Amino acid sequence: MSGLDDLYKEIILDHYRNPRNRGELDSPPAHRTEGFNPLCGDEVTITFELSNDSVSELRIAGQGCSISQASASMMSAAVKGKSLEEVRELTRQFKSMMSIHGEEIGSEASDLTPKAVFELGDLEALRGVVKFPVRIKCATLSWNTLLTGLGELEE
Amino acid sequence: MSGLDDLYKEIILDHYRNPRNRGELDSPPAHRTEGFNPLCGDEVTITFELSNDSVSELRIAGQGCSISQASASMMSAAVKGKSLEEVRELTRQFKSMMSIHGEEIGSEASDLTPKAVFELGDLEALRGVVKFPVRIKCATLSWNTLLTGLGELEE
Amino acid sequence: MSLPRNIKEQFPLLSQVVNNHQIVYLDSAASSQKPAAVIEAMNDYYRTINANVHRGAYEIAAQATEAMESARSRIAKFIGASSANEVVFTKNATESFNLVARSWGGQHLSQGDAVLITDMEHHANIVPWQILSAERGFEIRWIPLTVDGHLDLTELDQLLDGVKMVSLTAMSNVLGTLNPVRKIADKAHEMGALVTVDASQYVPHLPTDVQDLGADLMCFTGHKMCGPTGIGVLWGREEILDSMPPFLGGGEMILDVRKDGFTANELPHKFEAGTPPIAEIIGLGAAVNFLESLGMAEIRQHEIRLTEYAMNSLADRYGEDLRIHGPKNPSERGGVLSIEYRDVHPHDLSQVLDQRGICIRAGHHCAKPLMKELGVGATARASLYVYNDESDIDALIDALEPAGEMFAL
Amino acid sequence: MSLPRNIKEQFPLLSQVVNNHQIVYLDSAASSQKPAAVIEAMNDYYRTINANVHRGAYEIAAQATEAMESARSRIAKFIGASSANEVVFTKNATESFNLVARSWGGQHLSQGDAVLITDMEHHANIVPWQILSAERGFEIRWIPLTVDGHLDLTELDQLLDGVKMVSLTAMSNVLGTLNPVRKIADKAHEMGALVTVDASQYVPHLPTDVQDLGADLMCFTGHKMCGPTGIGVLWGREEILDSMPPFLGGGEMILDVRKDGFTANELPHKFEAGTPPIAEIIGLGAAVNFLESLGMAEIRQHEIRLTEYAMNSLADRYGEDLRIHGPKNPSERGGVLSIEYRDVHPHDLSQVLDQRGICIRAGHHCAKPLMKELGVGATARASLYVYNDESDIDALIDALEPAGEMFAL
Ligand SMILES: Cc1ncc(COP(=O)(O)O)c(C=O)c1O
Ligand SMILES: Cc1ncc(COP(=O)(O)O)c(C=O)c1O
Repeated sequence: MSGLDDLYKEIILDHYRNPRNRGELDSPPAHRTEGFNPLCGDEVTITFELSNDSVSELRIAGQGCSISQASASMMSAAVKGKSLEEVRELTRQFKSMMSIHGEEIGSEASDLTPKAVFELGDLEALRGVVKFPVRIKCATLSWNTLLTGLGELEE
Repeated sequence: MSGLDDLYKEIILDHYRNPRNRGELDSPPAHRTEGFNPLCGDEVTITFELSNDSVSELRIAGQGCSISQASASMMSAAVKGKSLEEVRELTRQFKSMMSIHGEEIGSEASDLTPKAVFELGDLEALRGVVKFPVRIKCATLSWNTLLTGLGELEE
Repeated sequence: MSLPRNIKEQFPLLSQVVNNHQIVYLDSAASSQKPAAVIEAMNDYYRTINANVHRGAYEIAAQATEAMESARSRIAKFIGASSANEVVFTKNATESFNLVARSWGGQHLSQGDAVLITDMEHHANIVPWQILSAERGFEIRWIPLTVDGHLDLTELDQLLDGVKMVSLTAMSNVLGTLNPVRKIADKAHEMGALVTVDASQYVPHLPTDVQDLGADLMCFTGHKMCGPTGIGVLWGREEILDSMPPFLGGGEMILDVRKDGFTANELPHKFEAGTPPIAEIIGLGAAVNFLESLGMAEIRQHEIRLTEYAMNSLADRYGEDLRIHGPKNPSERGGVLSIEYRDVHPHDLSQVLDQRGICIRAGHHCAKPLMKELGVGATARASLYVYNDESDIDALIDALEPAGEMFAL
Repeated sequence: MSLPRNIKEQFPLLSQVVNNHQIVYLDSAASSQKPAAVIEAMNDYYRTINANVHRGAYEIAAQATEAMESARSRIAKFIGASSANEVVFTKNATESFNLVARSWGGQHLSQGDAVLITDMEHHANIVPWQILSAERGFEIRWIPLTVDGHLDLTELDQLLDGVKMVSLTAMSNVLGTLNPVRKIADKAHEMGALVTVDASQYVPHLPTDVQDLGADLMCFTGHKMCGPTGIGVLWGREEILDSMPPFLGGGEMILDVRKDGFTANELPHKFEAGTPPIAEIIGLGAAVNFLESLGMAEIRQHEIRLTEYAMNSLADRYGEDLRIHGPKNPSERGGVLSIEYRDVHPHDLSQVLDQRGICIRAGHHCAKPLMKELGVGATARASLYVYNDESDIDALIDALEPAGEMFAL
């Protein structure tokens, strides 16, 4: 296994120490969605507002390790202002970066060609998490939670 | 493990080939009790009549291996005419002969002194069964079944 | 291609000497022997990465989790599952059936409904339904048998009327019969019923593809397929498993627990409460590797050949004195031979064979309703697997005659 | 008398090197390491007597049965049971709890009744009751905690009102607290309630006598007491187990199966459906032998000493920067140390320690209601067992400081 430097990049620790878009929006009017990581007890609450099919405002609350907090913070910065379709695409890209089991049978990820490619920017720093499989769920918690929240809107 | 001669004594094979007291009495008036050996599918049905607290008549039906059939046949011969108390005592003696786990915790057998000692007679031939622990249940099936039948009368 | 000649050497137990004879193991339908590779895989786990899974951030816990989950993926592939999430680990096939009955049945079955099973089921696919039926009042129906030990499907349409679940064995552990699962499944699906397959005797012996079988749920057990004790599998189509409520509650199967209730975890963990049988899952993964290295098609061919040899040799030698239950044609059955020989009671026969180191099973084989249909209390069953060869059959055949003499009535 | 100096050598895994450091295993509350004797006992089984139990007349099947049943007797003795029939084998403690809830609870609990548990229970002793309560509408009550992590018994009388079952842990897997089980049991019995004890963290670490504890039923798990995965125990007083309906249905647990129903087997088989975890039972028997050879009183003394050393050394080195949850007095607790160190999240702490080969567990430890009471999402837990010594504690202590620096906010 690789050293800790691959995991705890300086930019991750920065987001951990100074989380962006921290807090909760009043809900309603904001939408609200919660996620758990049953492995380690991490919890995240995302509140967000939409306008014109775009994420106009978003806040993150909850508790967790540096990886889950940093990933949530980076996500909040990355999705703000993006259209729902863009958010979904970015999530797909991020999760595919986080995937060790590309070869897993029946995995959907493998046979999808990305519709658009974003610059992952800061998020690239999380690439090292893949080498620590247990932590992947920490990194993807906020993303999955947001996806679930968006999915609920459609029902 | 010992040779087959310890198990299949000639007298056992004789009882197996020529079972005593085979059949069923009409019930009622006779009492009727059934037993299973879940290990091998052996089944026994005992019908018996009591008079003056003694087993005046008894028949055995069912199917099973040579050991269970011979033991049932021997039992039928041994208990006929005996008082209920004598039957219980004989059963205790027989089962104690059949017991490998004298040292088993909480076993009742160990701290009971027999009230009366019978000649086990033909039944002695079954002593060799103890060396084949799986077959002990074959040998005790009819005895346990009779005990259960007597027990039900008391309720 | 056939199986390696020296395959017995890969099974440590087969070099044992019992009662002064090298062991002749003919009881694989009860439990198979284990290749050294399976035993070693578990030892490796205990010696190098033993740790509780899923919740540990440290290296060996991560490795244990990875070893367990990659075994799950291999097992999923082995049976043609479309995702590893469809493979739920239990302690044995029996628990798998109880899970299906309690969780699916508890949700879908009540008075007026029916479950259709067959006259050749193992108790594992009978009693769980009986327990539930006593509580909820649905009917249990039975597909009868033909005289040659096949399912009698002439009344299938009527039998299926009002049935919500058909639960049947793909191969009988007493008769060896291979059932037309796909045909029955197609009919069942047409009538709106689901199909649970008991593959405990099938997965170890034949190439298995859950899609081809037409199954919705399938139960099997590790110890009959070169794997360890203490491990079973429930496979189910993802949307069906997803719709079922949890069975056992506890750790691992939850996303959240509050004082006022809990939120269940995702598949497959939803059905895996408590610390899983980690070493056993890894052992079963190694067993699947072992079987795949032999080739399931080769294993099936080997067993057909050996069954044919056994049936022919027994008939040649004993003629009318000997009867084998179930289908006559080796390609319609597995290598399970329930033998009636003269008047010798199965238990006595097994005892006498044991004197020559020959292990066969005597009893009802956990199929008492079938025993009743066959009109016997027990059968003497010799069953074959990858490590058996003609010499094992020959030993069995030679040992029957003296047993017959001993117990002649 | 103390434990052998070279005890680590008896545990093959402890000689592993992880991330260039000899492993320091401090996660025994999650799962213990296994002595070579336990691994070998299972290997011996697979290599020499592997066969399905109870139903085979042949030699190795008889030996397998004898090995399994003599393990049962040893385990019964180990916990002071009055008969081997009182020892039921399950796959883990979680299954044991589900058995109790479903079988006993299904018979005795309905609207208006209550079950009393505590704020420090493991999910295994929460979720099974929640599942049943959702179906049957009884109440689940919780004994609260004092600030120092003991049970707060001031309202016990009121809490017990209307309670039919008290189900509580003998030792917390998060706080280490040893609970006054006997005192609570006596009160419960006075009020007509039964008592189930979660001894998953107790049996491995302290001399256990079910009579002294005042338990009616008790659950524990093999893998935390030097035994293999895939094996748990339910102990119960014979008349209570006798009165309970079967839990899982299938082979082994029946005396008879007819088309119209079944007759349950006697104890303990009534609760052991399907092929048992034979190798695992034998492995657990070997684990009990191993623990007895060390002496449970010696193990307890060793752990008190080591807990004291750890608590003192941690306090000396880190003072206010470090907090340990639960009782302050080492003789009131087991060797389970849930540590809060500066602002380092448990998951990060565990990751950093792993770089030095130190295994601790970060998470909610399957005790989410307790986490909520403690006001944390997770704790970092170091837990001790027979093979740990001062050097393990020293390694832990040295590794905390750099972690603190790395994650300083
Ligand atoms: C106190 C306590 N109870 C129950 C359990 C459940 O044990 P298992 O996961 O082996 O079923 C555990 C361990 O996980 C425990 O610590
Ligand atoms: C056809 C069939 N189904 C189910 C089972 C049950 O398997 P287990 O005892 O491992 O649960 C068996 C074997 O005993 C079997 O032969």
